[in-house]
Amino acid sequence: MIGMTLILKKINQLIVGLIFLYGIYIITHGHLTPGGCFAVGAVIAGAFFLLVLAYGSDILKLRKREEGSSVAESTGIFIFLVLAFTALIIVTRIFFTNYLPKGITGELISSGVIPLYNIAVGIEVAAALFNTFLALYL
Amino acid sequence: MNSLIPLFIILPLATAILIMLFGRLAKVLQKALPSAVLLFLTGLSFYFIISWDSGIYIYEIGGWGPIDNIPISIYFVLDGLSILMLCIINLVGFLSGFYAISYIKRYTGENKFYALFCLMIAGMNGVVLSGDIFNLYVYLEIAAISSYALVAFEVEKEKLEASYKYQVLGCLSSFFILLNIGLLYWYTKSLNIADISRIMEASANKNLIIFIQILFIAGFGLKAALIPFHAWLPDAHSSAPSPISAMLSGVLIKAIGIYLIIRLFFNMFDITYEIALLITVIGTLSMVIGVLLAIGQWDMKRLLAYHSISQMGYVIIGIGIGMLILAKGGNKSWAALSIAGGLFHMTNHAVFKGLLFLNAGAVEYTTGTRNLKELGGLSGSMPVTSSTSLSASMAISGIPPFNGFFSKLIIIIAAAKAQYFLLTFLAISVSIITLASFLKLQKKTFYGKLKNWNLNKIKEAPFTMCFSMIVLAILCIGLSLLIIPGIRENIMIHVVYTLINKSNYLLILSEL
Amino acid sequence: MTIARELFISTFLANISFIVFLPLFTGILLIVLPQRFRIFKQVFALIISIITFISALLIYIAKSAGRYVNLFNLFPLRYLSLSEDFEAVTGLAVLNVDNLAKLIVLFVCLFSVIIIIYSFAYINKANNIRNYYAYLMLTLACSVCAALADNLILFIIFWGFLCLTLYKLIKGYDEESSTAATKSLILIGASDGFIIFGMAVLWKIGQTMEISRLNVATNNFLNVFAFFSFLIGSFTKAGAFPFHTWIPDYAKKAPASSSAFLPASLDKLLGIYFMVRICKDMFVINQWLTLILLITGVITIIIGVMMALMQHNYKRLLGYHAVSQVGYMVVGLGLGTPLGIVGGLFHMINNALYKSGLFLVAGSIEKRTGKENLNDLGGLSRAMPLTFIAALIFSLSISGIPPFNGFASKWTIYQGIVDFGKETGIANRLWIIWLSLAVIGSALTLASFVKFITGAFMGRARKEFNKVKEVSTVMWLPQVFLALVCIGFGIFATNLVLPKIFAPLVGDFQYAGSWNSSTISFLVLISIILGFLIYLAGNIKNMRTADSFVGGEKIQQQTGYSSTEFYKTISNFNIFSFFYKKADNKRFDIYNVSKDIILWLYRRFSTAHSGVLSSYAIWFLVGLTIMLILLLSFI
Amino acid sequence: MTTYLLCFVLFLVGLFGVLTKRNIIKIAIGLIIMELSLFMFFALIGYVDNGIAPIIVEKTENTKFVDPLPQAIVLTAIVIGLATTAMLMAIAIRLYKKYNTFDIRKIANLKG
Repeated sequence: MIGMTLILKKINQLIVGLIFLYGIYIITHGHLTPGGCFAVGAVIAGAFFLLVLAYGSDILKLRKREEGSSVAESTGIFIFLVLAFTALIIVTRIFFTNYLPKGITGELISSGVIPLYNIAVGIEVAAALFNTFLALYL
Repeated sequence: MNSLIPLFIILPLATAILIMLFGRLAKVLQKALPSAVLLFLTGLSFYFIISWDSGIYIYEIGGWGPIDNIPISIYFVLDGLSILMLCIINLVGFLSGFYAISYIKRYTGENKFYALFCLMIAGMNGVVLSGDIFNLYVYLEIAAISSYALVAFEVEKEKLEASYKYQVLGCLSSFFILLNIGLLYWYTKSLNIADISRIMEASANKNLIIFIQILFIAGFGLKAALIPFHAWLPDAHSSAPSPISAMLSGVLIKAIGIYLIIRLFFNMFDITYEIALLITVIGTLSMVIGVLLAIGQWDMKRLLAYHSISQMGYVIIGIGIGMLILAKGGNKSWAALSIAGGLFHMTNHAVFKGLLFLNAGAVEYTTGTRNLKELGGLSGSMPVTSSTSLSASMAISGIPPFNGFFSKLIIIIAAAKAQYFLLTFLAISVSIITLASFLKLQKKTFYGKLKNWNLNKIKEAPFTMCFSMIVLAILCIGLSLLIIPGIRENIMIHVVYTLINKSNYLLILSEL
Repeated sequence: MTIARELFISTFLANISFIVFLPLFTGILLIVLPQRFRIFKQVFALIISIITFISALLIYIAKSAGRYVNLFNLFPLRYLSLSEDFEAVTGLAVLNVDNLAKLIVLFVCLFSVIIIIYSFAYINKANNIRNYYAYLMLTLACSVCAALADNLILFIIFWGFLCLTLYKLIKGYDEESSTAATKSLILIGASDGFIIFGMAVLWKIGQTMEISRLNVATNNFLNVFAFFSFLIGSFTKAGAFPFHTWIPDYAKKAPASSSAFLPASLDKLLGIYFMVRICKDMFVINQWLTLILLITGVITIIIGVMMALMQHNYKRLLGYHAVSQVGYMVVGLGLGTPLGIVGGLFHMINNALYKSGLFLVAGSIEKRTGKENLNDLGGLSRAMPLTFIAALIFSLSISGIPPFNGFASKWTIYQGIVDFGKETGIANRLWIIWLSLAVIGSALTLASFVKFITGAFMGRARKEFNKVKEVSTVMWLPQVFLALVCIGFGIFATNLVLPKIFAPLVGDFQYAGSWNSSTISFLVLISIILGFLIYLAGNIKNMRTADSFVGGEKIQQQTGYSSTEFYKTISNFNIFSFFYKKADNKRFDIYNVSKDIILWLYRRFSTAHSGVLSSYAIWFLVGLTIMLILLLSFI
Repeated sequence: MTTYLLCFVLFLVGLFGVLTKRNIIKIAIGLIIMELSLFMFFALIGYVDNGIAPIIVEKTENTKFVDPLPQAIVLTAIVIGLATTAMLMAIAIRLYKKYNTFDIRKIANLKG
């Protein structure tokens, strides 16, 4: 796929970084504010969509399509599962337990493993959405 | 025992992910891992069924207990019926997965196949274990979506078409199920099956409950391919690769169709005469029309697929008669017999229909066709396939001493005992037509003269395929041991007990 | 030493579970063994069948009738401590060893020994059937167990398995033979379905499942229904009208040893055995049912023999006779009098003897000549004298010529009919009809066997048969043995066989008169004369149609001696030709008729599946809407 | 009540699309409309008059939260819907490549 006009490419360069940053902000505050993993995934995947739409698919330098994103997707779920599984095996013998210290409500480092889950799911959703997009777009 | 329950979902899920991550790097991993994991799970489920003490085990995910007697967590509930289903799913899953090692070599994207396969099993295990109605929907969709993808795995004209139709109809039924979940939540403010049941006992908006029940019958009826919701099944089941057909026909329609009908209508709703009658009528229709559609088919797998509809009819009849007896306040032991017959037939069907699809796969693998008009004379060159296929055919048509005979016998006797003589007569006639159509399959495939193929090409299927077929053939005879009272009471009666005593299932609320 | 022998006999040989389990395990073992041990399999099967026969004989001699034996009780399995789980099983597995069952078991074992000996030479590499001996042993085990079973569920398990061995004992090498195998299995399977239906009804009306305790009055609709369900089962197995159609097809295509074993002997034994159980033990039949039984019996006799007259394939001809003879047994048992039942049972045993003999003869002919049609045969009597003599004896027996056994049993049945006519009832008053039709059937049987004997053995020997020799010893020995038994049963019928073997089955009965009873001799005379008249008429007809002799012509086969041509004239009669044409198109075959109906239904439903997605979605919604309307409006 | 009714109307619109449209993409769109109407239905179930978002806030006497459970359900259902839609579209594109038509009535090789 070829890209679009120069104006779009330039504006894209400006915006995409901000969108990423916004995504990272949401993901870190996922346990404090409305939003969280799924919204983050959508936002970050949207940034990728913009890139691909503006510059064409050549920008990703893929040998096989959806290669990288598919690995990222699997990694996301894998981290999630490992987190849940460590609870079962090591800590409390109960699947999915929140075994880390909860901290004080309202601070950034709080609510145990939930931020970690958020990050994992965020990666997964972003990769999955992007993956789907590539599969249908290319 | 309790902490082992989530393994049924974690392990296949993790396998799917590991295959997607590392499958391309290590080919051995992607082949061996699913079989190994499923073998372990099979062993685990058989350990459960042997060491079963007729209690109900509950697993709270995340350790969240109930607050003010309201169950807020996600629960896995393990009772007799779940264990039976787990055995079926994992056993047939293991054998299909092992079979696939040789079978799926011909295709590209093997790692995706195994990943989807494991995902489907994880979904079905989840459906069976889930104790609340929304998680049940989620797992159901996991299983269904991976089956959509697997049906289209060969990416040819017919396969894509079948997959598309399957998806559209499957989505329709899923939406009705989701709508129902919404209605139930709106009405009871709860998602836990036992909790909903308790709340609905207290209040009585009869019309709404009947509306919900009918939507459930339609929704799960489509997943279970009961007539008139069956139209996707022959397309989808005949288009999938054979190990997947075995899974779809042998397990999937039971785990996400029949099982849920049984679970919800026995344990969540009160059994009413009208609904029981409706279920029995639908079962009868499926049984009769399914077999009439099957008898003239010339595509081997399509014939088998239509028979699935007919056999599901038997299962539903067994269940329905049990419900009718219970609703009329009749003798509970006869109801138990009838339900046990239905469940027994369901178990048997998983074994012999799985085997028949694997046989069809072996025939297609060697000859490259599954058109009965082009086949013939394979019994000499494929002894394992032909003998296992004969035993499965005899089992499905109810010839003693194979397992299908005993389950049909129980259903027929129960139908006569409940004075549904027309039903009894239909069940027997359908059994005879089934016999006729399977003898046609045997005759056209394995007997007669060998058609003009290259004789060197026709040889027995590879080891892994033969192994799965032989194990299932042994089970075809071995499962008839379940009729023996000592064994029957240890397994079947526990299963039925939780079904017909609704209060027993509700006990899980107090155990939380 | 003698004590040890006694102990051995009492614990093993004379043990009822021994003769059930020994062939069963042997059969399973033979299936597991690979194909290349063929000789070993043969010898092993023979040894086991002889041992089984000996123990059956010991059990038969032992005077312990009416004893209930638990299948697992005497078997070494009882030493395994399987506790109360096992006790529950054993309640199901009760065997009833009464005189009738012992007799059936004895003959089942006898026939299996004979057939296995015959198979030594008959089944060779060319027409080998996979696991032939294994399935013979399984058949033996299941037949024995079905005959002994007291519980109907145990009975149906083994009875049902027999149809599978029937299916496996025919070699499906071409389209027609696999069709025949399929048809047999479907018809027999369907009859098993009806038995299950009968069982379900019996269960419903609160009866026990044990045959010896059942005593159901046939006074209401349900009970009669159950009765007919069981009757259909036994009729299909034995091959009575209208469920007989599988027998001729099977006989035509199966190896002769399979036909001799299953449709000719074992299925008759078991089918009629079950019918005796139904009519005598399980149900109390009323006079209308007697009437129906008698009508079915005579129809079977006449239809079977009329169809047999038309056949040119000798195996198929024998198959139709296997149907026709069942009619006599049904008539005999249908009478319900002790004399009738004894006659029926006696005829059953006799029929099994000479009919399996005839199939063995057919197998020998086929083996030596390779021809299947009577038209292609002729003049074998000189080449195969022993086979010819055996065939002659069997033919005379089946046609009811004294002093062979067929005469003895048919006479007993005639006598039974005459006695039956002395009472007042609807069926009783019509006794003359039953009697005359039975006699006519006998005459026609003679006529068709004249065709068989003359067609195959008499006449001018064909050149291509110059090298035909007598069959090997293992093949003629069973034939001759069966022929000797036929003669023995005929000669000693009144002195030994009837009072010693068959009288204990029914208790006391009035045995009227000796052979010289004037009515009976007269009847026999009529049947002989009728048969020969028809035969002679055939010759005259044949002479008439022959070309006139001008001189100098070569001797033609046709002018010399053709036995089969004449029978075409029968089929050209106006009344008959209509029915024969329909029968040729299988219009009367219950199998084909139901097949057509089902395929018609299939086409109707199949057109609805048009492949259009929206119609499928509409079905879903329509189904949903109908359910909603039905339930919400009626509540 | 009107909102519930509108939801139902939307559901029927989607159903109408699925039943009557011939274009495979339009059928998929019909399904998506049905799905969205269900999401709205769930959101309505959870809504409480004058309720606020169910997060931890300063406690006052009359604070009413909306029911958070349907929202969680809807989120999950959206993910599932996304998977279904993606699957449906992927198959639809492939179908078009194989058959060169979008008309579902012409894509009817499997019958009988």
